[in-house]
This record gives sequence, structure tokens and C-alpha cells, in this order.
Amino acid sequence: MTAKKSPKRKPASRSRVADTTAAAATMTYREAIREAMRDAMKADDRVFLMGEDVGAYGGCFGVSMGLFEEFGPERIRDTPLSESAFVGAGIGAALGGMLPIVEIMTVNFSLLALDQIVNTAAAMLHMSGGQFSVPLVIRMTTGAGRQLAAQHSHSFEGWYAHIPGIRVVAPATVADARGMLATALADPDPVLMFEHGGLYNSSGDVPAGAPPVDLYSAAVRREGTDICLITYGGTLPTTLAAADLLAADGISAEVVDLRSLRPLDDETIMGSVTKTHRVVIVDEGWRSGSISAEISARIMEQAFFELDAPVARVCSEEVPIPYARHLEAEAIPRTDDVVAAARTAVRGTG
Amino acid sequence: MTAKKSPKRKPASRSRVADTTAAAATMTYREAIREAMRDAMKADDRVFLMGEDVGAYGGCFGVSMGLFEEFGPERIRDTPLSESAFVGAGIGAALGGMLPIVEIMTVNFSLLALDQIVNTAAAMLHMSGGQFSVPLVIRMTTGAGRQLAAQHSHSFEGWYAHIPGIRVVAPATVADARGMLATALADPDPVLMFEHGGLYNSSGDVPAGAPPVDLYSAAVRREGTDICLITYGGTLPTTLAAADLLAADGISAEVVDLRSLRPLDDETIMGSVTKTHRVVIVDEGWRSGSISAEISARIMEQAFFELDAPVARVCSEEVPIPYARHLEAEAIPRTDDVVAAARTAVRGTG
Amino acid sequence: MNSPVSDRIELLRRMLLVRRFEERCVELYTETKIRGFLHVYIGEEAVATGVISALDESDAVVATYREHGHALLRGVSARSVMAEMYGRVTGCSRGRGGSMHLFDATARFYGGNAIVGGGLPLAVGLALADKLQGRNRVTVCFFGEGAMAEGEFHESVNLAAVWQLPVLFVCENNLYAMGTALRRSESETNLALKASAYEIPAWSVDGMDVEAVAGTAERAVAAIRSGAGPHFLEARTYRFRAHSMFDPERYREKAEVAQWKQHDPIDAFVGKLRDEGGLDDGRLAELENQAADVIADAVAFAEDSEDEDSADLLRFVHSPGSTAEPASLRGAP
Amino acid sequence: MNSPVSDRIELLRRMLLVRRFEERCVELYTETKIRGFLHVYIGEEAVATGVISALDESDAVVATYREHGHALLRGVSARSVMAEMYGRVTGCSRGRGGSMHLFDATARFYGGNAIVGGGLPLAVGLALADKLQGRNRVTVCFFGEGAMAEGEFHESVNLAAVWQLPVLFVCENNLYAMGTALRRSESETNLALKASAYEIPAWSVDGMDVEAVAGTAERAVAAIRSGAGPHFLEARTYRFRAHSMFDPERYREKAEVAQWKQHDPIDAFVGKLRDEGGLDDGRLAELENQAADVIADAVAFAEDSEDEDSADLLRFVHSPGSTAEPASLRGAP
Ligand SMILES: Cc1ncc(C[n+]2csc(CCOP(=O)(O)OP(=O)(O)O)c2C)c(N)n1
Ligand SMILES: Cc1ncc(C[n+]2csc(CCOP(=O)(O)OP(=O)(O)O)c2C)c(N)n1
Ligand SMILES: [Mg+2]
Ligand SMILES: [Mg+2]
Repeated sequence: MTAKKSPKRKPASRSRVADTTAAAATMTYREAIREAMRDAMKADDRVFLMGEDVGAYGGCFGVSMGLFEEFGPERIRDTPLSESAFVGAGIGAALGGMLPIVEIMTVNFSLLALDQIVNTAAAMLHMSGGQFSVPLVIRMTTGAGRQLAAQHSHSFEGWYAHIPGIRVVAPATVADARGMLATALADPDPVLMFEHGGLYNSSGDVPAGAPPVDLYSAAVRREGTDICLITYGGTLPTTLAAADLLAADGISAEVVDLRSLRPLDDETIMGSVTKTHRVVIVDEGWRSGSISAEISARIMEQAFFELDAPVARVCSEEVPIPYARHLEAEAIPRTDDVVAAARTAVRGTG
Repeated sequence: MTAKKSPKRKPASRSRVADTTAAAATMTYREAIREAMRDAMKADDRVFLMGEDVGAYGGCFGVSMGLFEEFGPERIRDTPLSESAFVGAGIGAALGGMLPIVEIMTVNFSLLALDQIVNTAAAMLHMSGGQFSVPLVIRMTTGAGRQLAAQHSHSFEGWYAHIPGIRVVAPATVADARGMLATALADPDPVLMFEHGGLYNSSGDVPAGAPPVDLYSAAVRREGTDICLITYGGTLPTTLAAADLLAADGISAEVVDLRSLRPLDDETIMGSVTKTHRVVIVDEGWRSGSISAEISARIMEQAFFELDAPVARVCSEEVPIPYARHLEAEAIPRTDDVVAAARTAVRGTG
Repeated sequence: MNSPVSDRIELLRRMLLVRRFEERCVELYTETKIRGFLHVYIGEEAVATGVISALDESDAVVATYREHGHALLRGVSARSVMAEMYGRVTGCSRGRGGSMHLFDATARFYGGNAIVGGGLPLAVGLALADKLQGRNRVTVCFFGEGAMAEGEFHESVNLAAVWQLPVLFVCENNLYAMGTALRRSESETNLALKASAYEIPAWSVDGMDVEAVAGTAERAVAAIRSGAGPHFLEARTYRFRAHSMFDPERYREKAEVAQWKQHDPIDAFVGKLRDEGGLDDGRLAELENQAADVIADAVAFAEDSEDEDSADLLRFVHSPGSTAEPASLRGAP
Repeated sequence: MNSPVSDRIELLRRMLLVRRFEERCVELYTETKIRGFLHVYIGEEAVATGVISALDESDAVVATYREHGHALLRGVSARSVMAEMYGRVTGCSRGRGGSMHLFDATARFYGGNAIVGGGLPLAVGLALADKLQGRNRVTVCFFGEGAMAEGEFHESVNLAAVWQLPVLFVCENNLYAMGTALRRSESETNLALKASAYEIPAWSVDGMDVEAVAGTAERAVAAIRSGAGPHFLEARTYRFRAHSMFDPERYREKAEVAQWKQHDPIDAFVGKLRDEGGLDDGRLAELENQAADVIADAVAFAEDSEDEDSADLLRFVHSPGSTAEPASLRGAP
């Protein structure tokens, strides 16, 4: 399968991407993903998008709007409602030399395709003794906050991060949304990209040339000295807002955006822990067995003697996300929760 | 749905169970599960078993051998190969007033039914505002050690423990295998029971009357003072063996068998931590995002100042379980690994 | 109201109530009183009205996320449905479900499922329970034509057929799954023919003709009750409105929609009843007023209702009294 | 050996090799040289032999956990297959897969899948890649009749049909899924009829007659290559041995097995060739010897091969050089 590799790297190369978007630009998260897909489709004819209503409808959240008209029904491919088959077909197409982008409307529906993702996509390379790599990118919407209730609102990205053989990324900024897809397509193995539904309308800057973003390093979004707030995806804004409030309160919080949930960037995490000696992890996943537990456990293992206070977690309440606005708001991490947890860690009291 | 409750409790009541097995007995883990199912079927006509080849074939691991002849095809119900539908049918039957036991041959196949388990069984009671409880028991084989390779050998019980609305239990002893099913059937909510394939042939004693075992308390399998070894299911024997070796080496290890992975018995865990001040968690799940991470995080949160050393984890390597015996053995927790980790925790060196 | 209904005016009354109720819901959505996803059934009312009129009280109904009408027709009160969409504690799901998750135990209304195809295995299980307990009840399962591509459809219908369970599978074929036209999602677009491949009786009916639907459903339900096993019914209908409140409708021609509106099930039935006598302007106005009153009362009720206490957020994750309940679960920040 | 084969002796040679190879595997299993699950194809050889003889080198094959024969017939060397069952680094999957996970990139043999029905979506994707790249290749997907109850069958065949992809779906109907008889798992036991409900050409063939299978497969493959879209082929066959090495076979009568053994595809073909000339004792002995030599060589190779270095356990979880590779992943105790 080596033959596949060199060209597969193409879409990632700066030059190619630069061609299409020279100057820095401000756009929405939704547009950033769309632009990234458009670039990739132009850069490599093995790239195609498939999923439910990605074409004629324009994407259930409008992400692929316009691509159907630009690239046609073969490459912007509407699928029947058959999550297991079209995700599996994405795996097969990847094995057949394509670079598929498969869109699953919402993370809850991805459970219908979990067998294909875990038992095949993640295991294929190893089961075949290294013969069959699966250069597949699966994109899906995740997260709560839009009153979509218990079958449309969960955050399983941290859960997926348990599976060896796949990468799990969660772009939280417009620049990352713009820059991670090319890198994901250039990766020879399956990459799951989680887009928090609450971020689609957020807007931000994309640097000139829309530089590719790697799939393993966390980013320090804000420097601080008193405490390290670790988060990713949809809770980055919440966490940055908390850092502002803490600053006003005289607490200097560093904010680490994980970006990649598998693998985790232990180096950046421990670096910040060693600097601040106090940690709060903010994670929209359900608390028990969340990625925040893994991070806490790794800090325990790698930086125990650096800690001045136990690592704290601010997660979603362990409940199927309810519809009613006030209940949903109560169920997911709020800025106040983060502030309170940070105060407790620093001063021993919220 | 309250009407359902009182009779539903029946199978759990000592008397009923006592009728059928008065004296203490020695049996295999396999027989214990079978006896528990037989009792339950006799005790309550709403109980039935369904799954692939549970009937005419006798169960892929022989657990239900003989029950088909005893209870007939209606109550020992062979299903087509349709994991999603028959698990979902179990949910529906539970809503319809039955107490179904659904057997899934192997944990990997349960991924095909995950949508029904997570999006429906776990969420139904809450989504319906408390109207529809789902008294369903799902049994499945889990774990490695039999050279069944990457699609038959994983340990997802800790992964399932992330989901609110279900209980996850993993009987590790014959007595628990015998005593947990009645309690699970008496529970008004979905219970997932994980049976490690390596335990089926193990034999042990069942106390007179085969007393029901609750679904929330961990058991201290061995008392110790120097270190606490926390485990469950298939790695209990491994861990007890390690405790023996440690004893010979002058290290007194306490062994905690979690029994229930959701909910976790924090009280027993913290009790042992407070007593020993050192902890090693042994878990056949893949390390990252395993239940061992959650336990470590909780100890961090609830007993940080009790720790004399960082909590350590001995987990499976993060690889799809390989076929070759030596590679498989290398991939899963071994007694030596546990001993080494415990030594390091106690003496700062393995 | 769940005993078989012959009264033609009653059928009209029900369709009108559903139509007006949902028209009001759309207004309330734009007023942001209702949030989340809202999928209306406008144009398809004859299907659920006809089918549900063929059921007994003891029968069960499993529906989809487009189920306001099914809930009302099954006897779930307009008050509790509206309150649910408002997210109130007085809602049929105590505000936890919203538009896509309406439930009612007394009406044996099992939801309300936002996973396409997710209700089919449930219906099979409900019917299995009846069979095992020797109860002569029928379970009706509604789903769209798009759901027929899901593996759950295939597995569930086969299971019901192999076990000869009392299920009526009702496919609401409105020709689109969001923006995906039937011909782009199913290689066999004759859905009754497709279903008959499972060796079960499968019929098609004009889903815009409430009496045709009611008549066919009655025959199917009677056959199922007599032990003839599962049946499949395709109702050919059309969605007059957007899929949800977020649908730009770029996938179908306005002309096609206009064309179908010519066959509005309510207008058609009104016309029929006028021609054949039994309905005049006065009676019609009366029905409209009744519907308006019920809806106004439901909205007032929802407006005046309380929200669930936030402290009860974790209630019903497990059954009350379960040793797995909150405290242990609740993770304080 | 992947170009269409007309030579009848060659067909026999292949069936014999597969039969003798698996008979040896069973012995090696009892000698504990081979472990895990072992599913043999004994009695069904005519199916894969006939179908695979109809393929070109450039075509792709997706099989199940009962795929030793398919691998050998596709040209995967007996040495690498046997070494794989021994768990050696020289095995076709470097010892990581075992009996259920045989893979070979050069033979375009995509496994080896232990999830019933799991290979179907894969085959659809492989065919989609060919269509998108304008390559005139065919993908053949083998699965058992039990797999037809899985949702993956339904979703995959529909997808291939809607997109008119070059896939040949081959159902090896051996009447049982472990202990479950076809009539207890499928409401429609005429599987070709069932498949035709997806609006694709669907044929049945006597799976015990290698020439009949080869001829039918050739017609199907030619049609697919000419752009006629996916085809379905049911091969009626029977499993002479237990499902796996752990099967007490309580679900079928010895008489039924004996009855089917009367139709042993190899005995039948040998008889036919003898009658029609072209095969005599000498030639047959020659073929048996050839097979014996290949197998003896394969066993010797496997015996002499090395195990993978344990230090390489985490190789191939990600592609070599990936930033997600080991160190970062490996959790030292
Ligand atoms: C498993 C799953 N996939 C996708 C969706 C998103 N979705 C919601 S409704 C819908 C269309 C369903 O079409 P159909 O079954 O015809 O029912 P209709 O909406 O036309 O009544 C889709 C794709 C979902 N809710 N569940
Ligand atoms: C999804 C899944 N369910 C169950 C099993 C266990 N299992 C392995 S083979 C088999 C029987 C399959 O029967 P069939 O498809 O007819 O193929 P055959 O074994 O007869 O060749 C079963 C149930 C599995 N491997 N995967
Ligand atoms: Mg539709
Ligand atoms: Mg079979």
C-alpha cells in the first residue's frame, strides 16, 4: 500500500493549499470546513465526500452547501440512510485507493456504524500485518447546547479516543477547522474529526495560506501561571471565558486546547502542569470514563509530585441530555462551574 | 410501570432461590450462570432468554446447554443473526412487561447493537420523564486469552461503564456469577453483565441458597496493608496470583474486586486506599480511556492526600488483540506486570 | 377514542386538530417558545388518523420524531404535548423529551424516536411480549420510507416474520428523506413489493385518503389479531412543509409541492363530505372552533406551567430508589 | 492462476488442494499447532473454486472467517496461509490474524472477516473506488446465508444497487448458521428471490457442482464487467464438518449429513471426469501427490518459521512513521 502514500500526502503540502487561499481571511467554522474540503477535492481527485444529504440538501448543518453544484453527484455523494454500510463503504473505498471523507450527521448516529469503525477501520492495518492501511476521514457533529435532546446531543469523541488504530481530533478554532482536514487526509490511517454543533457559526481568522495543522500537538490558547485549564472542542470558548473571569479575580489561568484526543499530547499537558501545579479539566463528555479521566490519570502517573492540589474535572452531568433549555444548560459545563473549580484548586474554596 | 415492580423483585427474593438450591455446591462459572438462568426462568414466567444459538446449539460457549430442552423454544429463543434487532426487541419486550435476558455471543458483536443500547435502552426512562423503565439484562462474553484475535477478544465493559442509564457488572467468581443474575433481573433498569471467556471453566463454591449478590458493592477478596490492587472480572485470578507473589516478597497486598463497573463503589475503593496509601489498578481494557483511568481520577479527587505514591495502572497494550499466542500474552496484563507495578509503588522500584 | 371509529366527521375532526395544532407549533417555533428540532406532519395527517382509528385501547403505537399527530390521535392530551414542546414539567415527558420524544404510558404510546429506524426493533419486542403472554394485542410501528434503507428495518421485519408477531409496519412514504428522494435511496421504489420479500402481506394505500387508510388498516389489524402475523402497509403521502425548521428545500421543485397540495387530505375529505352530505359550513366552522379551543387551551396550559426543578436533573436516569441513582452519579464540579 | 480457468483438471486440482489442506489443519488443531477458532470449508469447495476461477488478477475478493480455501484459490501461498495459522511472522498477516484474518494485498484478498456480514460494506466500497477511478474491475464478496439476516447485508446490497457498483455478492448457503437452520433465520428461504427484491439480477446454482458454479460466475462477472451493476449468486451447498472445533452438532441429524456427503463436490467431479474421460487413477494420484507435497512443504515452512518479535507488538496499530505510533501509545506497567 506504500504506492498510495506519496500522492496521499499531496493535499497537505503548503504550496497546494496556498494556491487556493493566499491571503489571511475571516470566516465561520462552517465555512472553514467547507473550504478545507473544497481545497482537498481540487488538490486530489481521490478525495470525495459521502454521507446523508451532503449533496442536494447541502448538508444537515449546511457545511457542504454548494459543493454538490461545484463537484457533482459522484464526488459529493448522497447516501441512503445506512450508516453502517456507507461508513464501511468509506473503509472499502480507502482500501481501494480513494481518500474518502465520510460525514455522519450527528455523533449519536455513528453508533450504528461503530462495528465498522472499531472492528474493521481501526483493526484492519494490524490484523493484516501492516498490509492494508485505511486512509479514511470521518467527520461528525457532536455536542449539546441546541436543545436537541437525548439522541442528538452527546459528546462521544472522548469515548472514541479509547480505540487503538484511529486518530480522534476536535478542532475548536476556525483556523484548526480549516487546517486539520488536509492533514487528516494526508494521514494513512483513519481519522475521526468531531465538529461541535455550537461552533459552526463562530467566526475567526485563518492565516494566509491556510497552513495545515498537525494531528498530535495541543495548543496553549492562553498563557497563565496559577492554574492550567485543559479542554477541547466546544468547551474552549467556555474555558476561555472562565479564564477571563479568573483573571479579573487575580488568578492567572493557562488554557490548553487538546485538539487531538487520540493521541494525547502528554508533553504539552505535563509542561503546563509543571508550570502551574494546579489543573482543572473541562470536558463536555459524561464524567465517568471521560477523556478527562484519562488526562487526570496521566497527570497522576507523570506529574504526581508537581501537583499542589488534586486535578479537578468539570464535565457533563451523567444524564441523557434533556430537551428543556434550563435542564440542558444545567447538564453541561458552564463558565461558572469552571471558575468555581479553579478557585477551589487555587484557594481551596470556590 | 410501577405495577411491574413488585413481581419483578420476585426472582431476587432469597426464599424463591433457596427452594431450588438449598445446599452449598461447587460448580463451574458456566454452570453457575446456567443455574441462575434456570432459577430465574422457574421463578418468574416473564423471564426468557434470547440470542444467537442459545437454544438448539446450546450456546456458543455452552452456557445455556440443556435449557432449550427444559424450557422450550419460546423461552429459550434462538434469533437470526441480527444483533441490533434482537437487542432492540429485548428492550421492547421489557417495555411490554417481560424480563428478557439477551445473550450476545461476544462483546465485539455488541457494537452492532450499540445504538439500541445507548440511544434507546439507556435513555428511555429519562426521555420519557420516568414513564418507561427497561428491565432488561444483556449478557455477553468478553476478554482475550483464547487466541481469537482482533474481532473476538476485546474488553469493552469499562467502555460501556461510561453510559448513564445502564448498570455494568462483571462477575469474577462463581458465587457472583450465580448470585448476580437474579439481582440484575430484579433491577428495573438495563443491566449489562460481562462474562470473561477465560472464566467459564473455572470452578468454585456457591453458598447454600445461592444468595443474590447486589449490583453496587465491590468485594475485598484479600486483606492487605501495604498496597491496594483494584481489579474485576478476568484479571481477578491474575491479581490474586500477584498478591501471593508479593506476599512471598514481604508485601501485603489487598485485592479489591469491583464487581460493578457502573456504578463504582467509591466507598470500598477509598476505604482500601486510605488503609494502604498505594494503589495499582489491573484492567484488561486498553489503557487510554479505560475504567482504570476513571478509578485513578476518582482517587485523585477523593483521596489525593492519602496517597504515598501515584496510582499505577496495568492495562492491555493499545493494540487490536493479535492471534499469535506470544503476542496476545504480551498484550494483556500478566501477573509479573502487576507484581512489578506493585513493587515500584511500594519500594519505588519494580 | 381509541376504539375503531366509523364516524366520518370524527376522522375529519381529528385531522383538523392535528393540522391546526402543528400550524400553531410552527408559529410558536418562530416565537422561540418551542426550540430544538421541529418536524411537522402537515399534509400527511390522513395516514396516522386512518391507521390509529383502527386500533383498540390495548394496542401499542411506536412512532418517529415526526409524531405530534400520532400522539394526539392516540389520545395524548394536547395540553401535555404542547407543554412538552415548551419543555415544561407538565409535558408528557416532563420536558425532558421535547418534540421528538413524546411518550405516554397510559396511551401505550412508546414515542417519539429520533433515531431513524430505531423504533422498529422496539415494536417487534412489544409484540413479542404480547405473544409470550398470550395477549391479543397489536403493535403499530410508523416510520418513513427513508428508514427502509436502514439495517434495523431489515432485521426487524425479518424477525417479526420469522416469529409471526402481531406487528403492523406502517411506512409513511412521503417520497423524501430530508433532501433525499426515494429513487436515490432505494433500488426498489415499490415499497410494498420490497416488503413482501419478507414473506409478509404488504399493501399500498393512498395516504391522502383517510377513509382508504382507515379501511386498509382495519383489515390489516383484524388479520393480525386473528393470528396472521405481521403486515406491512405503505401509505403514499407527501410532506407539504420543510423537513424541519432548518430546511431550505433546495431538493424539490415548488411546482411539485403545489401539485401535491392539490391533494390535501383535509380539503379532499371536506369536499367529499360536502358532496355526499353530512358536512356543511356550519358543522365545519364548529370543528374548526373546537380545534382552536383545544389548541388555545393547550398553549395557555403550557404557558402557565412550571419548569422541572433543576435539582431534579438527574431523576429518571435510573428508576427511583435504584442503588445506581444520583449522589453516586452526580459529579459536582 | 487468477485468469479464467477452463481446464477441468485444474478445477479438480484446486478443490483437492483446499480439501487436503483443511483436513491437515484439523489434524494440526488437535495437535494444538493451530489455535483459536478454526472454521473449515470441507464440502463447500466447489463454490469458491468455481467463483474465483471466473476472476481476473485485478479483481478483488472479500471473504469470511471460513476463508482458507478462498485465500488459497486466490493465489495466497499455502506456506503463508499455514504459517499464519501457526501464528508465525512469515504468515500472510504476520501472525496477527490467524485463521479468521487472512489477508494478501498482492492477491487483492481483503480478508478474512470475523464479523458476520462485516465484509459486505467493504466490498461495496472497493467497487465504489473502482467506479470512481474508472477501472473495470469486479469485487466478489462471499458470505453465508446466515449473514443475510444482518442489517449490513440489506444496507450494502441496496447501496451497491442504487449506485450500480461492480460487485458480485456470493451467498454460500450451507443451510446452517452455526446451529441455526435457514428456515429459523430467514422468513424467505428462497435467497435468490429475496435478493432480487433489491432489483438486481439474482441467481441460484448447485454449489456442489464446480462447473455449474464456474459457468454461472463467469456469466455474472462478464455482465458486471459490461456495466450491468451488482449481481447476487446463491450457491446451494453444505458444511460436512462441525461449524468450528467446538461444535457438538446437536442441531442436525447424522443422516442429513450423510445424505449430503453423497453429493461431495470432489467425488462427484472425479466421477464425472472419469466417465467423460480425462481422468484416470494415475492422474488422480498425481493430483493427490501434488496437493500432499504443497501441504507438507507449507507445514514444514510454518514449523521452521520464526515468531514475530514481541517488541513489535505495537507495530501496525498505525502506519509506520505515524506520529500516533507506539511510545506515545504504549502504556508501560
Ligand atoms: C440513524 C439516523 N440517521 C440520520 C438521522 C437524521 N434524519 C432525521 S429525519 C431524517 C430523514 C428520514 O426520512 P424518512 O424516514 O423518510 O422520514 P420522514 O422524515 O420523511 O418522515 C434523517 C436523515 C437520524 N435522525 N437518525
Ligand atoms: C456479527 C456476528 N455475530 C455472530 C457471530 C458468531 N458467528 C460466527 S460464524 C456464525 C454463523 C454464520 O453463519 P453463516 O453466515 O451461514 O456462515 P457459515 O458459518 O455457515 O459459513 C456466527 C453466528 C459473528 N462472528 N459475528
Ligand atoms: Mg420520508
Ligand atoms: Mg451458513
